[in-house]
Amino acid sequence: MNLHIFDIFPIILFFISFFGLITTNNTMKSIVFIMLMQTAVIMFWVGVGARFGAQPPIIGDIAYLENPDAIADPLPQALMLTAIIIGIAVTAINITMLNALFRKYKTMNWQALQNLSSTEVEEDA
Amino acid sequence: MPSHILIFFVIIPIIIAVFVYVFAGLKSARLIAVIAQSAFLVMALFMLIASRTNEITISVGGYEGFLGIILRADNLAAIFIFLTVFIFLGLVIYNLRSEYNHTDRLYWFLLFILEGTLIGLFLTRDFFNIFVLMEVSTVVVVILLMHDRKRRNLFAGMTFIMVNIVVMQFYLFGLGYLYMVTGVMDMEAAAYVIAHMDTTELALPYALIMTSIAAKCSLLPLLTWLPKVNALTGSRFTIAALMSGLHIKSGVYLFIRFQDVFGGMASEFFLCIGIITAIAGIILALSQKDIRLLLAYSTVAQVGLIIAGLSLNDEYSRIGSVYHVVNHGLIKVALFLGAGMISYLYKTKDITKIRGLLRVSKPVAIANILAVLGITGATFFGSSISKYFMISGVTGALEWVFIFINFGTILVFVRYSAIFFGRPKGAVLAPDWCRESVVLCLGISCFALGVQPAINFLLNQQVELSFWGYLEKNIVFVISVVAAYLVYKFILVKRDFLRPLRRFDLSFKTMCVSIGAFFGVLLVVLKVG
Amino acid sequence: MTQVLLFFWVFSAACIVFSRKAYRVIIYFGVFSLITSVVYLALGAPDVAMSEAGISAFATIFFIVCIEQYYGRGEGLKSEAIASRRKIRVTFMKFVPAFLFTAGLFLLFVNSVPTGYAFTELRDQYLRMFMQDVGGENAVTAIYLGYRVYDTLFEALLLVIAVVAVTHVSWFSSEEVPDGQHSEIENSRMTKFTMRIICPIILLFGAYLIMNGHFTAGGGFLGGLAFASFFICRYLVLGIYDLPIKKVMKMEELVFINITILPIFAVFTGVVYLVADVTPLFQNIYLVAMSALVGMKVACGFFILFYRHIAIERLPADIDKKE
Amino acid sequence: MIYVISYIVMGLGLAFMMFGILGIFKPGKDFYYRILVACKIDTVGFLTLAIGMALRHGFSFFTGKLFLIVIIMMILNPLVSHIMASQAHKSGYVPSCENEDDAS
Repeated sequence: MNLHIFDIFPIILFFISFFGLITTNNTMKSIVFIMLMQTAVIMFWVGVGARFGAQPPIIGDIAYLENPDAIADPLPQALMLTAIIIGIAVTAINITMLNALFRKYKTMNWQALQNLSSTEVEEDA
Repeated sequence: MPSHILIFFVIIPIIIAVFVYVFAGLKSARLIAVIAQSAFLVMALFMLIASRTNEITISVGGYEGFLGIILRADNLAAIFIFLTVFIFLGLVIYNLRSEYNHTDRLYWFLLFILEGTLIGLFLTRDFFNIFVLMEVSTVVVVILLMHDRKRRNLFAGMTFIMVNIVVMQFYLFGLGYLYMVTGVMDMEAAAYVIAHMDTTELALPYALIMTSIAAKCSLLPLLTWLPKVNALTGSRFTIAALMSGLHIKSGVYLFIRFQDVFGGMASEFFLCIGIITAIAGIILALSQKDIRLLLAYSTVAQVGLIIAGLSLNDEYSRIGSVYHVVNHGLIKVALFLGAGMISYLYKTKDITKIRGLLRVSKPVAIANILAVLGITGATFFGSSISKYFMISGVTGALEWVFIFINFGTILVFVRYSAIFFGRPKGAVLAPDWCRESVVLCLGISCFALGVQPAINFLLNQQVELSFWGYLEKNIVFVISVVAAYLVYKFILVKRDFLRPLRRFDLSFKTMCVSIGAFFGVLLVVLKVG
Repeated sequence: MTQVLLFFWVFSAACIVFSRKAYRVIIYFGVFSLITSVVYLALGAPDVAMSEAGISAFATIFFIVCIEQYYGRGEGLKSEAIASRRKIRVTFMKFVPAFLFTAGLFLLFVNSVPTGYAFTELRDQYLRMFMQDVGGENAVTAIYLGYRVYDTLFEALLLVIAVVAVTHVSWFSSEEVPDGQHSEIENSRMTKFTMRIICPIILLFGAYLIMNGHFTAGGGFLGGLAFASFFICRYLVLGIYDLPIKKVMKMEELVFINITILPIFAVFTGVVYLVADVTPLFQNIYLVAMSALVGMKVACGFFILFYRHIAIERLPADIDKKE
Repeated sequence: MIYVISYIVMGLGLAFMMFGILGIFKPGKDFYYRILVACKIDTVGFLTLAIGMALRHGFSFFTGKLFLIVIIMMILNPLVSHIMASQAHKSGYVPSCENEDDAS
């Protein structure tokens, strides 16, 4: 076991939200938990970048020459900007779908939604 | 061929998409799109030829080293791109004469966007770029699946997209560890670093990444999402064909790439998983009545077979598996488009009610027969050769397992072939010549892939069939067909004992549990072995 | 210090997961994302921190709109409380296997974490090269708009598709709110007066972020969010509705085409790279133009997403029945 | 000298915040009371803290930014509290102490 302090908290959050995903009955909560999972992963990435130093990578020439090792890795940050935007876009789609489902079936329970929609499929066929 | 052309392989479909979207009022817009797509096919062919001698590489923006994103087209990527462009050309022509209104504009737009995304997925060698492209393709596929406003199944679509997001979080987490350990984002560089490294270090990133890729291939714990999505009410058969024929192949492609990067860790595990998935897929396919579900579960079985073949660590098996991906892609698209025509003609999707296709429409029936013969591995067809190579790498009991899986496939399609014979009940409609020709072309192309020059050309390797081995394989095939017919006639028709499996389905929570279980088991296997 | 913040971060997340009521989830979510962005800042990622802060505001709005239907605007709170109290004992036993499963996975995960052995060559290379290669002083923006602009292209594409998807998947097929439905929004005179002062400042802030994105934290995405919130404030507080959604969508597509074309000519063909040694002016023009395009794109996209949720998803169900 | 003053001012801000938080959790009070106290944390506490920071830092670009933030906070924070309280009033929330007054 060889854990950095920045690792352990994202891992805990990842599994807490995983626990939430496998226990909750509420669809909206599932969407929130997926967002939590994303945040955990993003935090992990940012932590990987900040392992050797946590100075923001916004530099002029002089600042870099003074102490290059204290600056955080810019690559994970740039990647995580993309990941955050992807996350919010997908969440918006999910929430819209859930809204439509709620309009139709008047429930947010996973099991009830599954039963209702499967009976509808049978009628269709 | 200049290497800058690789970027245009991604840009051209997007430009076509925007063109179709903007000029939707033009009547000839779709015709122009088809012509552009044909030209694009020629371009893909040129790239396939060019990639035979040396791989084409470009760093986007021309940055040195591994600073930018690197696109590479080797032979494997070129094969996949050619397959993609070919299948999309077929789909576009298939849709050419359907009615065209405001919402259909969106459909065409998304179709071409999906093409660009998939080509980008095959070209890129950057780990994070793969993540972005997989998310985009997932979202596009979801909208395409629920395109029909009136009859769509929102619940299944939502489950599909949410499971995919959860799985992608596993991928991103694994990528974080991979970046932490190797310090690069490029596949070739990562493979180089990994080759000089202790495997126990890599167990965690490998398990996380492979969990997501196994879910993308719809391997065992998650095998329900693909059929469920294919059988959505309100989704079109073209999209089902796309999902089964091509979208799932992107998962297989990534599987090949990542196994290369990691040097084939845990291949025994994936061999077992592949075989179990194949058997489970066959059993579930036998239990279905819906024509789409039957074909989709058959896809699950075939993908399991491909994954098993890729995990054998044998050169010939690998060639056979890659070739089987091409074969299966074409066959499945032909079968699904044929099934779409059939369900349009008969106005039903119940396979027990469709009879006498040979009397109704000759071209559709011929195309379907060609495709069925292709997927079962009949002599002279492409997939017989791919299956021959796949089996040539195994010996002993494992060979019998592969033969048994092929027997199961034959059993499924013996059941499916019942639709050709008998008399049609009730009125049927007249088919559309445009669609008929596409289906027929796809059926013939399944046959054409069995010709020796086609194999040598596609795989860029001089493969040789041993006459006696091939003969033996064909004798086994004939025996299996006879046995399958007997089993079907005397056991399956009499008693429908697979009926309880027909409603087999996993809820979202169960899927999450199975993702976790797959990850845990893989990690334990890696740590122990 | 960072460790303490991280501890509170996990604690607030645990509050989200273990709270029973859905509306509490949203309130805890706000707290959670606040702490998240502070931690990002502490870890040396100001761009990510600002994005998270902007994003969490929008996410909270989405969740509130969703849950508002669930509670029927005030009712249903009590019934849910009673139901949840009754269920506590039954569900507790159900949690035990799930908890054991998750704990097992967690232990397995923690046991096989690789020893933190990272190469920092790529980081050093980026920090050394980006001022000549791409320009600007912010390495994150340089990577986002220069080295990995190919990713940014697909990200913009995803946002376009998300807008299309939200419009397409929604229960309501119409894209515009029917006339007379905007009147629900009413605010006190004080609110309106203050927002009239604040709105231009928001606009100014957005412009600052876009223009200065390659020198300090910020950039196209955050500037776009600020622009979007300007239009949202106008719609929500002042009740001005002069941006028909169809026009915004068309504009978004146009901007997306520009986002595709600009890098093709600037980066894909290597123009920026070739010009790099000659003049940094071109680099700065490219960066600002790209930031502005991304900002416009994000502003359009988020305005539509927000507008769909706040105005259309909340309509009474019988206004536009499609099934 | 200026450092000592700045620390005293910042400590004062923290004290305001602490009292505010104690006030929020004071039992037996209704929503409007809590809104009032919460508003106090944001405005008074933050303001004092910001002034302390400005003093600590001296006159520079950073202080200008801080000044801008203080102005915006001064405008926005009371507004937010106002909106919350007025919406609570509009949606028909009746404070519990009013009922007690009626009873006595």
